[in-house]
Amino acid sequence: MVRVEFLGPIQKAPLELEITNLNQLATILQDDKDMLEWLENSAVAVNDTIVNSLDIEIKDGDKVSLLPPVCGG
Amino acid sequence: MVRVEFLGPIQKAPLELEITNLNQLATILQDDKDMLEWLENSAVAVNDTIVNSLDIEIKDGDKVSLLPPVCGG
Amino acid sequence: MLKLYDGALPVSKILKEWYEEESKSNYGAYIPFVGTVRSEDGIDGLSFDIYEPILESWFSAWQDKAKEKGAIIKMAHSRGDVMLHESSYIASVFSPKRRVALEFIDEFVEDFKASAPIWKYDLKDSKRIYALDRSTEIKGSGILGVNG
Amino acid sequence: MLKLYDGALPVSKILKEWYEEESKSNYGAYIPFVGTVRSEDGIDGLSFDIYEPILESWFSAWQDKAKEKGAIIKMAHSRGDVMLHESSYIASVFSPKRRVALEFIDEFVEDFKASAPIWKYDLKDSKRIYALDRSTEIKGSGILGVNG
Repeated sequence: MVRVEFLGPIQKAPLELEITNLNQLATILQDDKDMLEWLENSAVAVNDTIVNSLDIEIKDGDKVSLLPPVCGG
Repeated sequence: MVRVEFLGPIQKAPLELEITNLNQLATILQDDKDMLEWLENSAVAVNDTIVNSLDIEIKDGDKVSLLPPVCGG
Repeated sequence: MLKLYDGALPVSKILKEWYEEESKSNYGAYIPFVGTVRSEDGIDGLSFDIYEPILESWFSAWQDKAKEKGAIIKMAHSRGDVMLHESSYIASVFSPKRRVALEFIDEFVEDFKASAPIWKYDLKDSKRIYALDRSTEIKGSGILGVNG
Repeated sequence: MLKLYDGALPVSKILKEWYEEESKSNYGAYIPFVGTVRSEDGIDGLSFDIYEPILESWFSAWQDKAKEKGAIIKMAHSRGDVMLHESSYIASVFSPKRRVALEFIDEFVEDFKASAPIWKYDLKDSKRIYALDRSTEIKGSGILGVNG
């Protein structure tokens, strides 16, 4: 299972999914209308490292995080 | 009389001179060999305002200051 | 050194501690940047969420960059609510040389604004409202979207 | 606010006082630059001469520039001897906005180095040696010289 977490202001409970890559995750999340805007403006981290492409394999036990726009300070 | 002060590391006592412009001051100071290097690297202030030219009239009671290279901080 | 606080930062205490910690380290320049909550748009304060694992790796990468220049950085940030005129953020650089310190604090603070995983909310009328319009998308955002 | 001290600056006390003085002024950014005496070339410390009338008019012109941007500056500097690892200089900017503060502290500190009428001496073997090689000619220097 892969755990998917939604950080900061995204009000969505974590998911546990059987996926092997980020393209599968994109397809699943795009089915949730409330997520469409967040998908456009959020960054993605795999095991706490930001990734810049969907061509990344995901394996059992991995953690994927969605990071919406930030504003520290 | 015009008072001429030598600031910071220039070890020279103040002068009281009868001059009416900075060209006269340059001529007088260039006669002092110990001053030649300071004249090349010092800025000049008339009544505490830095000037960029010798074409400045000086009148009785004015103060002229020589400011050698600075390093605050 | 990265330290998170619940609520407002004790600014003077932090600035003093950092100064004293490095007092014998032979740094010639110490530049703290202190961020304070301004009164604007009728807010009562701000509130912050932080995702610590990525904040720590981001900070660690900057500490490595500082080290290459013979410098170090220290940072403090608030979690939760920080009210008007209280401070939520301090970033500091210590460096042997003035130019390195002046350039580093600028680059660090700007990248902090663009990349650090911290989310800001306005506190207004007893609500906590995500400050989307003042927020910045992290580089690489949008890859899961339909246009990604 | 420009204040001169005999000997080393009480840094933490100054940073605290300035922060508290402006705590209700609604500035979002406070950036102090602290300059500390480094151990190098076998010196025991530094010593400073200051010509106050021109320092004050120079500082006043910068305060006016700050005001145009909605900011203020505060500065403290030492007169006389400051030993190793003690601090001799603090310049601070307070501004509503981060970018203004980051740019202003850089410009201010650089012009301070190039223009402020302060002379630095190394303290070494009980002598006070003018630091000519690290000093900068004020703009317009040399007009009284034979090449002027």
